[in-house]
Amino acid sequence: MADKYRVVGAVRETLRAELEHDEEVVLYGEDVGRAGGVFRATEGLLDDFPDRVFDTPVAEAGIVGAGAGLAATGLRPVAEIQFQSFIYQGFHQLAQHVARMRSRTRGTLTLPMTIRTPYGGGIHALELHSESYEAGFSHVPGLTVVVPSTPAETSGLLRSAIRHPDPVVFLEPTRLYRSVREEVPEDHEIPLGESRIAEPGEDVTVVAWGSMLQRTLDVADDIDASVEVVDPRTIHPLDTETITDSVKKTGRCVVVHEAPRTAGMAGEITARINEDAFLYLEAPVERVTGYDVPVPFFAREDDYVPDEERIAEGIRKTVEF
Amino acid sequence: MADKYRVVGAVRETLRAELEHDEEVVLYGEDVGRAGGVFRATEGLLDDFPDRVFDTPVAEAGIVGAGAGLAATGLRPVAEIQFQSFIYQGFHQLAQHVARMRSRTRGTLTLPMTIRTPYGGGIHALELHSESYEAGFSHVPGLTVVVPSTPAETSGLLRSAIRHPDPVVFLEPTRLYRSVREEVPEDHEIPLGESRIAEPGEDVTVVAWGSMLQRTLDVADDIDASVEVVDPRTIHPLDTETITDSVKKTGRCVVVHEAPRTAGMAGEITARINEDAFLYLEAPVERVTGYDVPVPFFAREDDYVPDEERIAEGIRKTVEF
Amino acid sequence: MPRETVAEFSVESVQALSEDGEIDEDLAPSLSDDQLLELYELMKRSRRLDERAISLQRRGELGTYAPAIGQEAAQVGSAFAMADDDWIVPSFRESAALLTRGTDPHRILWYALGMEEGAEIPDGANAFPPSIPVGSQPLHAAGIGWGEGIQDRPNVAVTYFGDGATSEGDVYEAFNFAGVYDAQTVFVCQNNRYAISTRLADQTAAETLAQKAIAAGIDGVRVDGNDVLGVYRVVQEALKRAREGEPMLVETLTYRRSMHTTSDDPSAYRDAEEEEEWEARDPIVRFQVYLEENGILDQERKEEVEQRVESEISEAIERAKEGAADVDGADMFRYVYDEMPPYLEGQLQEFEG
Amino acid sequence: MPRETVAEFSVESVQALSEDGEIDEDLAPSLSDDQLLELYELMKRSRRLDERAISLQRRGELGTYAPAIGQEAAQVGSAFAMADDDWIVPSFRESAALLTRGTDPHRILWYALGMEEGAEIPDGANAFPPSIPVGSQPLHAAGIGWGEGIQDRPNVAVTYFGDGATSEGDVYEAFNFAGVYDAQTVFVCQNNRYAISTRLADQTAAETLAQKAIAAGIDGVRVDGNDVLGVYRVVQEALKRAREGEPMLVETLTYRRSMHTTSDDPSAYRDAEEEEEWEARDPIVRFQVYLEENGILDQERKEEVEQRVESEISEAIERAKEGAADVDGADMFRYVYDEMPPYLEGQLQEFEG
Ligand SMILES: Cc1ncc(C[n+]2csc(CCOP(=O)(O)OP(=O)(O)O)c2C)c(N)n1
Ligand SMILES: Cc1ncc(C[n+]2csc(CCOP(=O)(O)OP(=O)(O)O)c2C)c(N)n1
Ligand SMILES: [Mg+2]
Ligand SMILES: [Mg+2]
Repeated sequence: MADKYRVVGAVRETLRAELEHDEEVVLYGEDVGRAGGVFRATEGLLDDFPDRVFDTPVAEAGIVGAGAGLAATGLRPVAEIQFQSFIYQGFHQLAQHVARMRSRTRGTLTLPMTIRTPYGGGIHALELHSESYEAGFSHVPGLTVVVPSTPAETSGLLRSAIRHPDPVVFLEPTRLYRSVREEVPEDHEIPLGESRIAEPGEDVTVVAWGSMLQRTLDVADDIDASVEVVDPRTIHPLDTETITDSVKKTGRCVVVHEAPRTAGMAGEITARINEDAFLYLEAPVERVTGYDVPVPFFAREDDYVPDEERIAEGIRKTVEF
Repeated sequence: MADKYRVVGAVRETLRAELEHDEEVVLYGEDVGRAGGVFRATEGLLDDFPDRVFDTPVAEAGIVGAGAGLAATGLRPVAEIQFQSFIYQGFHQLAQHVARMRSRTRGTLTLPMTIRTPYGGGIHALELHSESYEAGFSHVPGLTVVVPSTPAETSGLLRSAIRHPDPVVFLEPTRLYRSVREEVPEDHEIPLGESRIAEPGEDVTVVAWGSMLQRTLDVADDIDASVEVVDPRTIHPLDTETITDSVKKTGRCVVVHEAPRTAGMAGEITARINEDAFLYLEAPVERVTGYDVPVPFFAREDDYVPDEERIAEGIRKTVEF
Repeated sequence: MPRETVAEFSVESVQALSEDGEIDEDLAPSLSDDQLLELYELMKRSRRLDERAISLQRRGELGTYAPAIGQEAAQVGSAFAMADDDWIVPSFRESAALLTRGTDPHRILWYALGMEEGAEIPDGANAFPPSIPVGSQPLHAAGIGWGEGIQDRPNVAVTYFGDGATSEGDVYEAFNFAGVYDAQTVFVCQNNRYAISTRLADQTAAETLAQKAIAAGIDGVRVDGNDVLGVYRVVQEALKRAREGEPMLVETLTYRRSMHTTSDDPSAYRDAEEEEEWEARDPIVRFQVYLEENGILDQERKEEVEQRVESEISEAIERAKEGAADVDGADMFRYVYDEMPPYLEGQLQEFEG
Repeated sequence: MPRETVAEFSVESVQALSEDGEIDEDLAPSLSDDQLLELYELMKRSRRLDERAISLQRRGELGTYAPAIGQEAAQVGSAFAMADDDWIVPSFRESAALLTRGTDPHRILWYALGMEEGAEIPDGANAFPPSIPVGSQPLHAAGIGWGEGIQDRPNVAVTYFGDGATSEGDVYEAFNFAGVYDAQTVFVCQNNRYAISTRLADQTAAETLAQKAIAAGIDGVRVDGNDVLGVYRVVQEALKRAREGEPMLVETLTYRRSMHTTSDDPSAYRDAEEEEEWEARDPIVRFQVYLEENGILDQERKEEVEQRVESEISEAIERAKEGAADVDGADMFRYVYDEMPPYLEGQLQEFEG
């Protein structure tokens, strides 16, 4: 599949390839079968793999919890939760079991499962369809939390997630599903736990992921400063070094995310920089994030999500400090 | 009740006083009635208020969700969740409804309810009886998260929580339930959203709450440095100013908590200090926290929870930086 | 007692108005002609609101909208049976029920315009806003019905949810709480055969949804959900019992005639034949036949209703658009807490600056 | 069809061995004398382990422990019916079931000593570790039973949970998933009448717990949980059906004779009279009477069993204590992920440094 896909196509073709590659892979979730997913990310897969693609009842604790059972029998379950906020219905299964089955049993029972879900704002959807809780998931030891940002990255990371020996929460930025097409290499794996430099630069490091990454790159192109953009890709466990190495070079850092600021990942990244690169810091780490309010209904959503202006402002403030 | 109580007694007597003070207060939760709570924090209350104290089925989503209904009818529900991790069973009700009913309805439907729960380690209890997820709750805008640290503080904060017009998650440090008695003033309210200086000092600020506070105070007594100890009391929304004012004075800060480090409140506090007191910082903010592992079963629990030695080490490191 | 039966249960199904508009005299509710016409007009109003909303959405003037088309009898019939101070705890598809409870249609449109203004609870109204998380709101209704009982008030909470929702653990917990606390709650399940694309057979192995009540030791009954009089009758009875502390589940068997929401394309998962079958069973048509055949509705009256409905909805659309022009982003900071904490105040300044 | 019955259900209750030890020939399972004696010894072993564990805890040599005293028949009878490769998915009170499945008793003690070593899954065993969150594990069993079916293997998942657990939405979701996917799962509910202090009447308005299956369209049956032969018989049938893709709920009606856990004092919420009543109905006594009256168990054999059990448990205690001495705190870092991430490696160094 060196073909061109949008993110949603990259998801679909990677799922298809993994279903082909490994007959232990099973796909399940609400409306993933006959309807092909509410975003069409699983379109056609039930037809092609009728015994390994399942529509489920509307029950997210069930989806997460049953996944633990499926995984224990030797399958590699890939669940879809229709929107990120509805993982909350199964948060207990995730935190009490999925995240810690390995540690609880000293490695004698492991759960290689992937939970895919659209996350973040941007498509003017209904209430609770636009949340970003990556920090909350990252605060649960044992979970691996991944956020891709382009079609090729989506494919490479999703493949690695499915093949990963431990449970992965795979957050697909809704806003990106139907944005640009790009070439998606076949059978490509991107190792989990490794950040990438999305754009090299000298003056300031900006850490951004998911749908905030492209915005950041756009701003970086236009702004009057040399910006190094780091895409963590795996939010947890976070590859600290790539970030701190960059900050050691630039001396300045901005972290961008959609999630509310308080207890968000920007705080964590600030703290890690503070710990590992304190003496290199020439300005406070700036957080450009969602505000500490519930994501408003969509008429006010654009006021909530960081836009180019806020990102640029954050960069400017940091560079000029 | 200017009497002396342990924390568990302070909880009980404050609940009793509030049941007396306001007939809209109702108490409910698993085993809070006939058994008087697994920690005896509600002992005798069913006898005294037979129409307003309820044993519930074992169903935490039910407890949280039904609480929203109770509150809407004009009652002031005070729920007990038997251990903090079991709030996870109702996390969706908390995040999707309780936290945001006010904002969703532009203030036309509000939910004055309190969810009390023992949290943190220290009593060698079973798996999942020792977690600390205050950061995860604080990352949900609309929730107020409170952690008391002494009997008198418990009483004053719990009273304010019950009288508060918005939902409060009230985390009672399990380790403290049966520690020292102290005088608990009657009908005392401690405003939510205000930190306190638990001990004034000059060289370094240490922020600590819950059961980590006393440990920190003990270390502060012994250590060869003048330590200012700040107890945030309300973890969210956090009173940043008291902390940053202190750091502006001392130039150094250590944050102590039991929760895992990544995406914990210490990161958030570090970021706020970085934002508001960057130029005053003479050393990196140090995080003395639980490790990024599931709280182990109790044979290894003491290896997990920060002890005096680790706190002292953190302070020393920061002072000597 | 080597092997003995220790408990027996059955589920009844009720229909007052047959598919071709014949009334069963024993089950006919006692409603005046004016009330019958009111039911009719409410269903028409809801239908028209939905139709207009869909076309607004198609023109890009509205966000995602979940129509109640085909479910008007289930919603209007049940909501019409409620007393003024009873609580309504809706899901996201309850335009017909909300209109019946007196919600201004422009508010429903505000909600679909992504405005919290559309989720405001009018002063004095006993209502919850629409609930997006499937199956989450019945617990609120269980809590309300329990709380009303604690306070010795007669109000009942009526909550709406779908067939898909019955798979969520919360719904079962709600039934169970209601059973334990004798909650003054009526659970109205609209079994419209689909949860987005998922058919009932993939949702549960249970033959009926009414039988889900048995798990909680409360009563469940099924009613033809396209029969507005049957629904009214059954819910009226359920309300009476709920007021006495006997919660009840009412399964209304109906059909979602339209798309799940305007983001959905049902042709991906069901065929036109099925849809046509249900067009013939439309609840408004059935009731209209009854009204006409019994001389309650004539051509003149029909036109009058249609005109009134049309102008009401048009006005509502105007009003909704006007309100939408005033949306102030800064509001998102104003209603998070009773008092805005200093930290948030700082963010508001950041936002405004 | 103005008002008609559309579905009917009933719950049966089974008892093979009456309270005074009389067997019902039709229901007696076909077990050899050796197997009957094995059942007996397993129950005795579990009882003794529990007793010793409680006294160890009282001396401060063990952490919180949840005894199965009074529930041995429910656990041993059900686990004994399982095939070797069937899965056990326990709650936290399943010492008797685990011993029946061959778990070494010192592992159960390790678990109560707060050691993850006690939650290890032995190589090749189809088992989940104890589950502390009430009602959470039946979903795992539904997933296993579904997964075994997907892979065309005959193995069944048997999961244990209590009466209190049935109030958790997860348990209902598990039934419902099992029904939808024809999961090879048997749900064993031990209705021991209490959830800590909470009596069944405060837990649910349902008359039986078996009827909770009806909500999911799967079958439920009740069995006298103090009758080891009845339990065996009923679960054997359930397993057979589950192997064919018919999941089933079995309610075993029993009594928690001891404290909830060693942290609990039941005198706060129930009276001695009730406890005495159930002492008389002890499942081991009942079975022993049967074995003795049928010449299967004599005094000599009884003493032999008691001695063997005693020495096994004593050895297990020794072994558990030895293992406990070796606990290495650094292990907490080693099993979080397959590969330790650099950040965590740093924390391990911090810990060790
Ligand atoms: C907890 C949760 N999970 C998933 C969704 C996505 N979703 C929205 S509506 C729907 C189907 C609901 O079906 P049903 O309960 O039958 O109601 P209907 O739409 O037919 O009125 C789903 C899965 C959601 N909103 N909330
Ligand atoms: C989700 C959850 N909520 C609460 C608890 C605390 N708790 C432990 S056991 C128990 C009662 C369980 O009762 P039951 O299911 O009848 O099992 P039994 O203890 O009688 O075996 C409770 C409430 C828990 N462990 N998990
Ligand atoms: Mg439906
Ligand atoms: Mg029990």
